[in-house]
Amino acid sequence: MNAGASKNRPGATAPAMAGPVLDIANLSVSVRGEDGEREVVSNLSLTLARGETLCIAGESGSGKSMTALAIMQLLPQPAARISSGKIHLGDTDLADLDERRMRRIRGDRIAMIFQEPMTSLNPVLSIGRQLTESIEAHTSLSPAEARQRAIEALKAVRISEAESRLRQFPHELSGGMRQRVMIAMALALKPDVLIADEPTTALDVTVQGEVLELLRDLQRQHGTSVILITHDMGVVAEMADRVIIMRHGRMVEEGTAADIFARPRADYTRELLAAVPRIGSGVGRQKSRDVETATPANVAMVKDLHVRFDLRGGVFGRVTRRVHAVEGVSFSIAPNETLALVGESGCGKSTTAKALAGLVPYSGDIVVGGRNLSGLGRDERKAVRRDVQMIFQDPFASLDPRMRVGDLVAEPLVIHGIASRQERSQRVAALFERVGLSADQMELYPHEFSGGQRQRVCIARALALRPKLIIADESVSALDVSVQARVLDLLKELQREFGVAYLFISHDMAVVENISDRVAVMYLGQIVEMGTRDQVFSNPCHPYTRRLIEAVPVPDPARRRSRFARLDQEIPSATRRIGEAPLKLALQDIGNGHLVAAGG
Amino acid sequence: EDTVDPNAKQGGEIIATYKDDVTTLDPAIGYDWQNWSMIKSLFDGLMDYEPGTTKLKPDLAESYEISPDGKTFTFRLRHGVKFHNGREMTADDVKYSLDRVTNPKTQSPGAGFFGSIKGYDDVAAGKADSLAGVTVVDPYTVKFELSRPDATFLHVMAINFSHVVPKEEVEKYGADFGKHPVGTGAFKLAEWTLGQRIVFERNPDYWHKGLPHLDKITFEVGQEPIVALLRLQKGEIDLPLDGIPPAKFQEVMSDPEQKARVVEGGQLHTGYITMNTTMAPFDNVKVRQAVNMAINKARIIQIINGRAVPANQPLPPSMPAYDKQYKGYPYDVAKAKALLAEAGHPDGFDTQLFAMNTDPNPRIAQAIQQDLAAIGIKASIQALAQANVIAAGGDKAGAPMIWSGGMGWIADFPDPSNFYGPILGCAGAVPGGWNWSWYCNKDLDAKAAEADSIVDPAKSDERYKMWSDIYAKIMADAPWAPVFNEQRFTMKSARMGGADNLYVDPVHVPINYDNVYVKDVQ
Amino acid sequence: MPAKPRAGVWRRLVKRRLALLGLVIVAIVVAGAVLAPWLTGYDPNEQMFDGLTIEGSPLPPDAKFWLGTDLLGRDLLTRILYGARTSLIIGIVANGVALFIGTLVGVTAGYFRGWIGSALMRFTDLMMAFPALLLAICLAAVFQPSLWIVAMVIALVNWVQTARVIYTETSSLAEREFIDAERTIGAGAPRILFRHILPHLLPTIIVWGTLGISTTVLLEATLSFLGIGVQPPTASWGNIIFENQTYFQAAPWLVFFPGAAILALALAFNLIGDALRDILDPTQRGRA
Amino acid sequence: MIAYLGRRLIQSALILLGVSLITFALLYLLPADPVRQIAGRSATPQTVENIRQQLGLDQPFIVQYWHYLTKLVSGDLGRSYIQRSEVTELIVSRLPASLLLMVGAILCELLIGLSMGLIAAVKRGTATDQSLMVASFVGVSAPQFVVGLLLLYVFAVRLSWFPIGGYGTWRHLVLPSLTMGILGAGWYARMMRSSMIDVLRQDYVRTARAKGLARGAIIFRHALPNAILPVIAMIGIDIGIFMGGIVVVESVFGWPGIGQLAWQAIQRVDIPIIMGVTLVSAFAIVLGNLLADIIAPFIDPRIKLR
Ligand SMILES: Nc1ncnc2c1ncn2[C@@H]1O[C@H](COP(=O)(O)OP(=O)(O)OP(=O)(O)O)[C@@H](O)[C@H]1O
Ligand SMILES: Nc1ncnc2c1ncn2[C@@H]1O[C@H](COP(=O)(O)OP(=O)(O)OP(=O)(O)O)[C@@H](O)[C@H]1O
Ligand SMILES: [Mg+2]
Ligand SMILES: [Mg+2]
Repeated sequence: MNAGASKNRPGATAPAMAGPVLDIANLSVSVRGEDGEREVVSNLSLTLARGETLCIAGESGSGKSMTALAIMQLLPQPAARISSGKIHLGDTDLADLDERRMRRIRGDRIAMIFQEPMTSLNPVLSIGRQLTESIEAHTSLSPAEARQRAIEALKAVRISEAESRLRQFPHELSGGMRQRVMIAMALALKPDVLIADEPTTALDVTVQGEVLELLRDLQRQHGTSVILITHDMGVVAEMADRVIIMRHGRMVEEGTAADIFARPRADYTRELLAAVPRIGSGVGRQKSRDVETATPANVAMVKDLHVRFDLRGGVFGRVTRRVHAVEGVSFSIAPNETLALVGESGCGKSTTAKALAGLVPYSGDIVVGGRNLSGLGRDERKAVRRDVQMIFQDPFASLDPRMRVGDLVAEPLVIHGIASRQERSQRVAALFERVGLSADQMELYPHEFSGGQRQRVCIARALALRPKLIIADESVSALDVSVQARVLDLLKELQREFGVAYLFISHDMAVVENISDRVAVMYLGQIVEMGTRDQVFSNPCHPYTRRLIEAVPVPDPARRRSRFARLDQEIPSATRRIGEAPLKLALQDIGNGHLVAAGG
Repeated sequence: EDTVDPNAKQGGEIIATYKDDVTTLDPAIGYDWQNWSMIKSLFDGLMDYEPGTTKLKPDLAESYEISPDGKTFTFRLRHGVKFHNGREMTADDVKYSLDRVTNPKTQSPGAGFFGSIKGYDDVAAGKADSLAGVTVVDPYTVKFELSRPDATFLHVMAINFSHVVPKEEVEKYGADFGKHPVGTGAFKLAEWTLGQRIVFERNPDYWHKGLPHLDKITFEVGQEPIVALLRLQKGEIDLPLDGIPPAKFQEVMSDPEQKARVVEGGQLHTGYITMNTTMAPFDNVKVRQAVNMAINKARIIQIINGRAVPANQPLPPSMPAYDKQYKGYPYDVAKAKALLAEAGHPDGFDTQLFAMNTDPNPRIAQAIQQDLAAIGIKASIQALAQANVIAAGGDKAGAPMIWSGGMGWIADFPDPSNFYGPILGCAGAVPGGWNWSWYCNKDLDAKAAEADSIVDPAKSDERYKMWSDIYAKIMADAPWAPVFNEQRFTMKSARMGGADNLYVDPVHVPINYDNVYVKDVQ
Repeated sequence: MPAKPRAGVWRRLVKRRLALLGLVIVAIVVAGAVLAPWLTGYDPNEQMFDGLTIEGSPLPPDAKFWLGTDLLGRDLLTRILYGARTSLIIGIVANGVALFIGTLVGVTAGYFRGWIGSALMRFTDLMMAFPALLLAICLAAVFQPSLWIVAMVIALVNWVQTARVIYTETSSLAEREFIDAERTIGAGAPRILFRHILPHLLPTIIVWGTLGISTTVLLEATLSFLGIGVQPPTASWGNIIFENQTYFQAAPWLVFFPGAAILALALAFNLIGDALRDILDPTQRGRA
Repeated sequence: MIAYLGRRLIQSALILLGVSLITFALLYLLPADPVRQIAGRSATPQTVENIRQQLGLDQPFIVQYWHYLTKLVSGDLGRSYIQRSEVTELIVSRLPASLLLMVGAILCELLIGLSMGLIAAVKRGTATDQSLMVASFVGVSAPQFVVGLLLLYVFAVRLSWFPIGGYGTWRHLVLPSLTMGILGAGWYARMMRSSMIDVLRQDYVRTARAKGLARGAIIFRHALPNAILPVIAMIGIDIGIFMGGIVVVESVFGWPGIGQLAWQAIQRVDIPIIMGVTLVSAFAIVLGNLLADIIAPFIDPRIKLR
């Protein structure tokens, strides 16, 4: 315990302690699939020193998780197995330990945190139960002592009212808190090694900062060695002592964090780093264009948009509560312009988009191409609909898995009765080429594509109708950085070419800075700040905006922060009792159309 | 005073089983196989039969007189007969019981039996509460005046519906009297757990000294016949009262030890096929005769393991007026075909045969179907729940042919007239009636009325002769094809004692509880 | 390249040992039903004189009557073969109708929320609250039973579960993002229902279809057992047992053979249905 | 919770109302005439008419139904046409037997089904798994009356382990419960298996393993409660299936429950009893579903009664 306590951080100094805690030599993991065995981790060797943080980064599917699971001996059975190699924890080789002895090591000497805090905790057991059971499994503490230890662990991860939390269930906690509980669980027994597999990917930026901060703190206190798996180079820069870059199951580069970022040796590493979006390096357009309020030239105008979801209750199923998902949002989008809508999870971004796309009932005005949607008949609305298309977050979920992609892309044309069959397939082929797919891929099904390719299919489909506005709801969030960069480029290109306007929804400030002309920051269903990209990023006026920007980890170890901005409280809920409408924020123009909510 | 079996031992308990739950023990209502003789053991009527026979004898009545015109019956009641509640039964109770059973509010299925009593129509129509024809002369004398001479009246005074009930208990329990029966009978009800068991206890104050022999009878209900038989074989029960299940019959009869415990007897039952005489082609007597000749009765009896005798007339052999000389229609396929051809159906025709859907009736119907097919009649079978068959039969255009099994006629009392009125007379040939062949012969109705006005017991042979003629005439018209008369096979445990005919009592169906006993009591 | 969806379902089905067993059984039953007249020399309804003992007991299996005779002296094998026709017809027709009603109700209620949907689902709940067999008995009593009526009665009783399952699935499908995506390109309800929702329901429908056949065959047998099934002398496996059930001790073959037939057919359809469920489940795709 | 219960109760009442209406209509349409059943074969047309009037069966459908409803509200199910006693009394006297049988059956199917499913899931892919699943298929595919007769023959007649029929001790209960339970056990085994396999794939099971918990703790504490949820929901539905199965099983074993009562009543068009039994069954089904829904949040705290 005192081993790492004295160590200085931050600092990329190599760990001083002799002898690695964990020593992996020539590890190979293979998976049995329909077409035989396939190596997903090949010949991987690494060491982990005491008190060190080792980051494993790399694109999706590169074998990061498999490595972690191999160390834990938790490879998915019976598909995957360690085909060769040794994993030494101290003197024991984990690779050929029997299950019973391994069980004693898991949790006690090596602990692991998983990516999804929502699903990694057992929904039907209380927090207390889940914490104490691992303590009881590995120590001879009495239930009362174990409970005490659990409370300490919760306090250590800075969970308030730790004692009463023991009685709560996972679903009663927010994502960030759940991940903190996971960390508490992992650290309660003070393991030598902590493996964290994408511990913050599922979290909002602000919460991500929290959790990373906490990991660092705890490591400082206990001297635990950490293997941190992530694909976010920002996180790597913030956290790593040493970095391993993986691709296709192989290590392509290893080095200290500073070295990797400053002097990447492998091409792939360079490529990876180049693709990482950075705040302040937005190379999109130099000047933010001036934006007027609603003009007939605007492709879309939203005025005082309200979307509320009724929650029913009571004996007669009357509406008792209401989710005020969108509360009086107004904005307009000019042709050829990109308006970004940012904000934390649940603030109403998607709902706004859906209202615009006609997927949820709303009140207020939506004017597309000069026509107010609410006054139109069915056929007219269908016609107007052509002008607004949408690209969803998850390309896989938004494509009917049972249709060929060619048919999917052609479908909008069919529905709107555009072009003959033959012209259609020509147009679809042209679209495919335009978005960087080959025409013969039209015959394939969505699951036969990679994530980036699928998103291209979605884009092609959205383009089929030549819309004036494309709503991109977290369209690149699910993609790997490199793929993400390529898709963003494609979007920009298409904008130049066709003059489409984008409503670009994202929670990633760095991406937003890259692509947007104007930015609207949403909080609890309302816009708290709106202005050109430069206005918002160089002069964030609303505290919430500021916090969002600050929370983004900077992919540069040299600019590592000693502390992340702390969130003072959980995001309040948009659900309210009937009759308790949320307070309406008034936006003030503080110059050049930079609107900021008063008070904040 | 009739005799009590001198070998009978007093005391002991037995267990008897039934499949169906007992519905009610109210004598004015109960009309089931199960409760018929149970009620007879709980209640008494003015008349009864000698145990095991069809011979009438006075019961609660000590004696009776019939006026020469046959329209007035005077009964002198036995003294000192007590209800189970301790009160003495008097002539008022007799009158009350008859007023009750005929009152429409009682909804008695047997009300119609009392149609010959003066004032019945008024009571039935709800115009009077009391039968004008029944008068209490003194506490021990009751006089009945009839609107017409009725030779069956003494039988009517023996059927359950005329059994005597105490007014105070009826009023106390109201509609639930059937669950709390209080009578004058040999047994009284000790326990009734719905759906499980009914327990009878010996009535120590029974007026007939020396009866009943048993201290207690437990009826367990809800027992499948096959289960009951298995239990009997294991010695768990004494009397499986639904009889030997067909599936087991062979096994039982081939084992001498078991066979020795089986009592066989006749039954006042006839199984027959009705043909709707108002529906073409059965409106043609030749077609009906052809059907009579087409049925292979021996084969059908074989199917039911020989548990019946072939029938050639409506009356069963054990019924007075059964005509032993009558030969009936022979089984003659060729002749039947010829008759059909004569009737204009050389190639037969399509029709329907209704039957109840419980074994063995669908099987018998199929055997009949095959026999009919042999002469070209293609009958499709409608095997339905009892209620639906009855509904079809009571509808003039409902059912061309019905196999009566399961709903067939078991006589209410051993008198030839009982096979006529509702099932062959004009009175039954009405919508909802039981004359399913819709056969209505006014001449025969008149003859029947004439026969039944011969009240004098001395002239009963003459009366029976008239009835035999009536049934012979009916057979000439052939509205029915009588198929068989079921034989009863009652199996009992080895400890059961008493004359065999008690176990196949023609009136106390299925057995006479009052007179049987067990041999293993000290 | 992974296999295209549904291409090769048959091949994958045949590869599974249990499913293959099921297919073989079904094939045997179908063949038996179709070829019945050529497979036996007897008429299913002929009550043979030498088919009973003198005492009227049925004959055990022997060289002449391979599976013995029934209580009327008919050849049991012949009746079972012909009975397969009835059981298959009931299984396929009743189940088909039930499946159709269930799918219709389920899809409509699941896709169109609002009062139509809730009215339909309330009605389904109501039907769920009916004790199924009791309802069947009542229905069978109202309509005089014939093969087709029995099939309809069974269908009327059996559509409910299908409706429930389809409803749940449709409503979750309707929430899927790709349906939203369809709406944004202007697709109308018919298109979404027929082009996008129904194809996704197909595996469920197929699986419920096969599983439902076994339920249906059993229900027909039960109705026949209670004496309200297909009318005699038409043979169905259920009424063969019904007619002979009391003889299960004295003549066990009368219950055993048709019972085994019902069990085998139901088992076969269950095995096929289960295998189909695995094969058609998209989440299972790509797994070993 | 209270509001939820209130709403569910109202819903249930409406469902029962619907059930009563449909059944009443069906019975009204029945070709068989109950009056003829009551009146018996010797009745004169006069008697028949009298009885029809007495029972109000000469009234139009709506009036009859209304009368029935108004009495129903005060808990009066009417009197049996044939038995003449209160339907309530008849049902109450037979309900315990049926409930007992149902409890026995549920125990059987849970005990057999869940353990089979659990073992199969844990031993997934092995020969044990396969044979258990084949066994469950056989259970699902076996007609109840055949199973009943077979059990009766083997265990009661041949081996004399259990009584042949009747009601009273626990030994009487075994075979009928088993007969009813085998069907459900097959379903549950299959459901439990797939549900368990699904749960064993979940992240939280991996977490539990990562904590180094023993196998038993993982299976019974972490996986089982999650896997059992769909099964609980099934029990509610099961009650409906039982209510049907009871008719068959009770008649095979001579069990004095409402199944036999219903069957006899149907044979004789004893409408008040048929109505009563249907309503009681529907009530049991509705109640079963309600209970299943109420129990669910205790097992899975995520579920909110709304
Ligand atoms: N249960 C499994 N069965 C078969 N193949 C698997 C299984 N799990 C993972 N794989 C394969 O193993 C390879 C490595 O996967 P792994 O999960 O380690 O990737 P990763 O680097 O963690 O990616 P991500 O960033 O998306 O989590 C991938 O090609 C994946 O398809
Ligand atoms: N159909 C619905 N019924 C009830 N509440 C809903 C519904 N859809 C969304 N909400 C609620 O509305 C609020 C806004 O949701 P929305 O999806 O717009 O958030 P978001 O900003 O897109 O978040 P994320 O980044 O997680 O996608 C949330 O509180 C959400 O729970
Ligand atoms: Mg991973
Ligand atoms: Mg969103």
